[in-house]
Amino acid sequence: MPVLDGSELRIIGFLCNWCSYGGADTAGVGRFVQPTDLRIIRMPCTGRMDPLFALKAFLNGADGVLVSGCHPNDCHYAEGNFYARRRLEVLERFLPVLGIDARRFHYGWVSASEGAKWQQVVTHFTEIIHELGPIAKLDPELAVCAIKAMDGAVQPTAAAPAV
Amino acid sequence: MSQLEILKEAVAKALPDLDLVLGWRQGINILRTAPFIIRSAKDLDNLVWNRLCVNNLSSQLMHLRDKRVGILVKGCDSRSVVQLLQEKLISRESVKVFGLPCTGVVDLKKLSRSVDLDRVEAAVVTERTLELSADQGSLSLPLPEVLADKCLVCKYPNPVIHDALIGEPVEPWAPAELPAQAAFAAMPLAERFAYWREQMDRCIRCYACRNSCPMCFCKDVCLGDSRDPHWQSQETSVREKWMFQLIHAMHLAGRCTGCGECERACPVGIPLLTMKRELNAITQDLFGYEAGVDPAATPPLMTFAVVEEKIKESEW
Amino acid sequence: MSPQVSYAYYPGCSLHASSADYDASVVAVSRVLGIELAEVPDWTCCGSTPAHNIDSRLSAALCARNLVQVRKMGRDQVTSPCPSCVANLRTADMKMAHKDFAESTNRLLDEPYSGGVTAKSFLQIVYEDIGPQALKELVRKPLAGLKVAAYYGCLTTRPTHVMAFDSEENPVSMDKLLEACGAKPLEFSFKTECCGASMAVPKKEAATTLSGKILELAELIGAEAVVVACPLCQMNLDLRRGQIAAATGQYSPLPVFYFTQLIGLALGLSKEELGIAKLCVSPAKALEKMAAKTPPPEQPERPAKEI
Amino acid sequence: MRIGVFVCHCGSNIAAKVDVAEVAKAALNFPDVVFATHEVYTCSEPGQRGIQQAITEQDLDGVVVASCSPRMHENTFRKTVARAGLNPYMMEMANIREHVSWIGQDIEKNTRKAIDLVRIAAAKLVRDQPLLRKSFAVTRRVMVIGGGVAGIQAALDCADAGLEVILVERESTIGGVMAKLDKTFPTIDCSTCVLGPKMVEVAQHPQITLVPYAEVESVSGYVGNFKVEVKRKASYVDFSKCTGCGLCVEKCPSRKSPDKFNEQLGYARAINIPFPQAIPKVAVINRDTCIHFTKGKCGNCEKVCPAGAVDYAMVDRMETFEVGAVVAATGYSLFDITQYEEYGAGRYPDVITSLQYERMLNASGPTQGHVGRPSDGREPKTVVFVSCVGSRDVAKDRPYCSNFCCMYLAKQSILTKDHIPDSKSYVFYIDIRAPKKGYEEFVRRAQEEYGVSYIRGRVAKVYPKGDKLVVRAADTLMGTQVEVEADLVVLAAGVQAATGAPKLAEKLRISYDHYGFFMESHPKLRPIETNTAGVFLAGVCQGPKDIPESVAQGSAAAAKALVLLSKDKLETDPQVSWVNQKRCVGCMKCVQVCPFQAIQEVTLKNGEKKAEVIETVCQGCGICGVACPQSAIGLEHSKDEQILAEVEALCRSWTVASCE
Repeated sequence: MPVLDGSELRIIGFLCNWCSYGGADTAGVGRFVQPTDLRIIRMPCTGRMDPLFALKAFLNGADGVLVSGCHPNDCHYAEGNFYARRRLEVLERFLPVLGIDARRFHYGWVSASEGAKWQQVVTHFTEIIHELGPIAKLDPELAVCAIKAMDGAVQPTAAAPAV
Repeated sequence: MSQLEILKEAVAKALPDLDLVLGWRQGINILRTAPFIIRSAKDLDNLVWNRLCVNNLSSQLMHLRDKRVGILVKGCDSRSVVQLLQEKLISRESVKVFGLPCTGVVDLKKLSRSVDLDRVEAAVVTERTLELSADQGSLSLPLPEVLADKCLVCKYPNPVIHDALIGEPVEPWAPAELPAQAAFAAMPLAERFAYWREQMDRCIRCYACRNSCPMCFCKDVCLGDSRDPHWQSQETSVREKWMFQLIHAMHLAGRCTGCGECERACPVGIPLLTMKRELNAITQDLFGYEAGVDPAATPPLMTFAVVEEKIKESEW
Repeated sequence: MSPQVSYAYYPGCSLHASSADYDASVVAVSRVLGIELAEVPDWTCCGSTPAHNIDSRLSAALCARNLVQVRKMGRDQVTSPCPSCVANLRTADMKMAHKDFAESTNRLLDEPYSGGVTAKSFLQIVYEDIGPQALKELVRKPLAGLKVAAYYGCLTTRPTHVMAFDSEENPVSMDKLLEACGAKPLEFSFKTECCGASMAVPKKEAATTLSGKILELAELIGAEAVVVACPLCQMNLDLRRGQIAAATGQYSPLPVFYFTQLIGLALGLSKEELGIAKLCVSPAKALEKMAAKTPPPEQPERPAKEI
Repeated sequence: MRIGVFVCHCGSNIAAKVDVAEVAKAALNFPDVVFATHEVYTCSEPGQRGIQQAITEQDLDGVVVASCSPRMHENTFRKTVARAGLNPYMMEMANIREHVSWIGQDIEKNTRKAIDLVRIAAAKLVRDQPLLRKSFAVTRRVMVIGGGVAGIQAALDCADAGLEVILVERESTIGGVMAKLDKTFPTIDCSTCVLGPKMVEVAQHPQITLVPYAEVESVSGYVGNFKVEVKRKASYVDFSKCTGCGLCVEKCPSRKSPDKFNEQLGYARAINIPFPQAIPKVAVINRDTCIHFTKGKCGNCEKVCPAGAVDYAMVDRMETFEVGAVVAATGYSLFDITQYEEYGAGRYPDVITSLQYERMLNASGPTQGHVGRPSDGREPKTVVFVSCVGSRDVAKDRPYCSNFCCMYLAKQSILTKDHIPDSKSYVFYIDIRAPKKGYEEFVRRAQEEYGVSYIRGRVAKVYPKGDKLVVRAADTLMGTQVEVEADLVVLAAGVQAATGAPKLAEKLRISYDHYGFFMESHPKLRPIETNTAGVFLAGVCQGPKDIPESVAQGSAAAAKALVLLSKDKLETDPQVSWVNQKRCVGCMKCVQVCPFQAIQEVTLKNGEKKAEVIETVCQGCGICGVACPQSAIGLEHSKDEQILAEVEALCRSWTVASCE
């Protein structure tokens, strides 16, 4: 898995708590080595996944967005992934209109028992993102450094914390 | 009897059972019309109906939900009414629709490229041309050059819904190929991102696009100016401006009738309709759905099919 | 009759040697059934049994070369009467789909094989492209209820994922075709048992014992003839009859036809055209029995030129 | 806000691959984080005490635990912070074990990733709010789906403990597969004698409502308050009147109905009572073979029925039951042995399934317990048993072991000797699986006392030779090929999920595996529960099991149902949707998409229409939130605010990184 060595890119994952998040756990328990680029956000259901979260991420510099939920018919809430499938398919097709390569976005189904599959999904997606490279930047560095300043400003107020 | 006279008569007849009727009157100059509210028969004297009645009046309907409203609609406007009905945002009983068959309206943005709008003294639309006269002479422009893009590709010149149809239905014409749309379609992926970044950079966050959109019913609780939830900050970076357009677009997915009010209203001329047309093409292709033609239909993103015929899920 | 089905024809070594009769009957039957067979120019060994046990890449290269020859004919379908050839051609085509394997194999070739040729056994095309129904309509001399044991051998339907034809354990295609010709196929459990072909050279007795069992059961169920679709099966069951008798202690009189020979007879072709005379175990008894039962042909023999 | 961050080493599970000290240090730069530390085992008693201490000493109002998966310990730590006086929902976890240390090799990258995950958790915590549980009334009634031994056990235990039970059975009688068995291993008890009384008890139990010849049509509602719609299939016999006298069966002229209960050995009448001990003992008409239905003639049964129970006009009836919990005990079906064409099942009449053989052995079976070959009725002298037909066979997509075949083959070979003393039995096996109490001994008895020949090897072929069947196989111990001339061949047909199991799973909103077996919530710690609260599993529907296991699981499922319904009220999960009516414009899109009808339209005093969530009905999927364009409705603990906070925190870390 070449991507394990290359420098990391910015990949954000939105995972359904009932299946794919568990699948990622299963992969961990099985020690299925994966690229480290991905950062996972836990969702109650892909039905909760607002396509705008993905767009927000892209405009904020994400190089890839991955959404994974329960296989169709297997939704813990019966219909969540059916709604998700429509919303996310529209999103996937809309991205090229915005000039974002559709391959930067992937949605799919991984159950809690499919640890090995999860490893493949993460690896494959990360490989694709590395092929595509970093996404086009939206705004000049000054905004960035403003943010940095903000971060710097927020310092712990407590007396010498134990570390 | 002219179409306008028939219209006035019809409205006058209906007025007693209505709180108000939405129509057009002459605007600040000869080329501009403006929406106005007809409450009594005498208001009818100000009513105009011509190729310059560009506004889609249905964007007002959501605010008048508690009134019995009459509304004048062109073919394109009528689709907004249908979509609003379909989403049960207005009730059929409380709207009376006066349908106006339409052969296209003039796009003042296009016109302003060849004339100074404020100096025009008279404008007459003939079969094929727009005849303008000003102090220093007159000008004849072929209609296709001055009609709005949406009219050149219009599939519904006759209102799809109406209680009264004013005048004879017109013969639909073959949609023309829009140079702007074709140019965008031909644009390589890499350039599109830069293209939109440039376009969005011009946005001044005036929200005219939103306010003129008949499908945008959130209005004063719009995510654009809400701070809880905090989808948008007040900063005027391209990111925030683009994000707002994406919110607007996604909220219109499977609902947009392509009436083009957003683009017409945009003071800095961002090609918003281009983006919406692409989006509509997607929902059309995926769900075989066209917004605002069937009051009984369900917007595609408000439902699902256990087996989606057009959605090919990825192998992995 | 004018050709409706057209294939590149890869006879394979046996059909130009030990089983010339199979070749003859295939060609003759094809004419009547309207199957056009265009022999692959300059075809070479398919690299079956001898090669692929030693070097699978060499074996694949040999097949690939022949597949290239087919491609050069501007065709994408090739048929061979020999299941062993078909199995090897199909295996090679599948292996060549893998990039690395294809690269290393193509290095052995003057012209690289880039895929796209499907090989089918002659049995498969008669069964699928012509079919029992159409065949039945062409029958002129029904086989008069000749009791036959259809023997498919190991390769005609296996390995399943390679051959992708008929049932792995209980194939029926040949039975149905023979039935259409008026024969009576019997419930025969050894359809796909091993005849020992691959052991025939290093360990003769393996072949004789195994072949012996097949003949024994065929006789037991009352078959009057065994019918095969493979030159090696035929050789083991027919040519080795003496050796089998020596091994098992009993001589079986069952003739072993190629399915194309029986179909040919049913179509009214002559024994000569079908190379019947080349069979080692005389089919005379079976043929007489049939002749006795057959009604005289309702129309005269088809003049040769018409074919 | 004052946040404390606690990074766990998890022994070396995390510490070996993540620089935990660095993570804690970095956390101090995050907004509102005032305290950060790392601990060897955060979940241990001292670890939890440490958190509680810090909460009081540092006056924290939120806690981030960076350790294992929340699916593992979220509840643990919610309780921890609660004990220190925080609201349990003011705790967020960062999964730096399963999602970081266990899958990443590079410590530097892992550490960076861990820091990001903590950053995300902290950012969300800032937007978290205390949430309070509400309680709601439950229906103290259980539905058991499937009347096999597992379902019967579950039903009886629940009923004895005082719960009302609805027992739904697909066939006209309960008893399942066990009722078809002759004897049971390893005791050779008479199956009916053991099961019979339990079946009778079900029929007589005042707390149990038996719903035979019925299937679950749809399931709505949620834990504590399910609504299950059941279809009572038309049997054309009024069960309330039928006395099971059997007169109709005697007088029925249609004698060619498939005999399902007897595994298609022989035939039944068109109107039929499956077996003498059936519960309920009622007749059912087979519409396809009944002369009245096929030809419009006859009508004997109606004439002779003394109770006037026959009703040709009967139609399917729907009935809805309200229950608080559901036990799925739908059992299994048999692998189709004709898929093994080399064994000739379907072509050779004397190749049968083990269950057919069981019926043959059974005194109340079609042959009254006389063992005879289906072909000629002759008593077989040589019987060959073949194990793993549709088990442990990847080629047939049945890689799993069917669990109990080895044992019943031993039993059947012993019984064969009892029935036919001068008979000889062979068992072909891959391995003998006899791990439980008395099992190994039982198999030995078969071999030693009953002279059953066990041959280790897979059968390659079965073919007829004269009136015998030759069974050819490899003897892998002797390294030779063996051929046995048998009179009868019995195939141990593998276990597979009951027909329609996946469909039912989807109705119950529980998961099922590739083979259609229902998925338990956790393979080790929650083998009875499913991922849907209030739905429990019993018996083979979850995976192959023998009788004692199924019975035990039946009782276990009952216990789970009893625990759930022991109180009159249940507590809601406060992670449900909530409508901010100031933002709601009343478009009701949320109402339209809600799968649980958990949102209703209400009219305010000022006449405005608004959406309102019924908290006890809402299941917390959040579909509504996405449908609401102005985000007026939001899912507590997963609100736009909170997810946006996570996304932005992450993106910020990126932009900052890119600036360095």
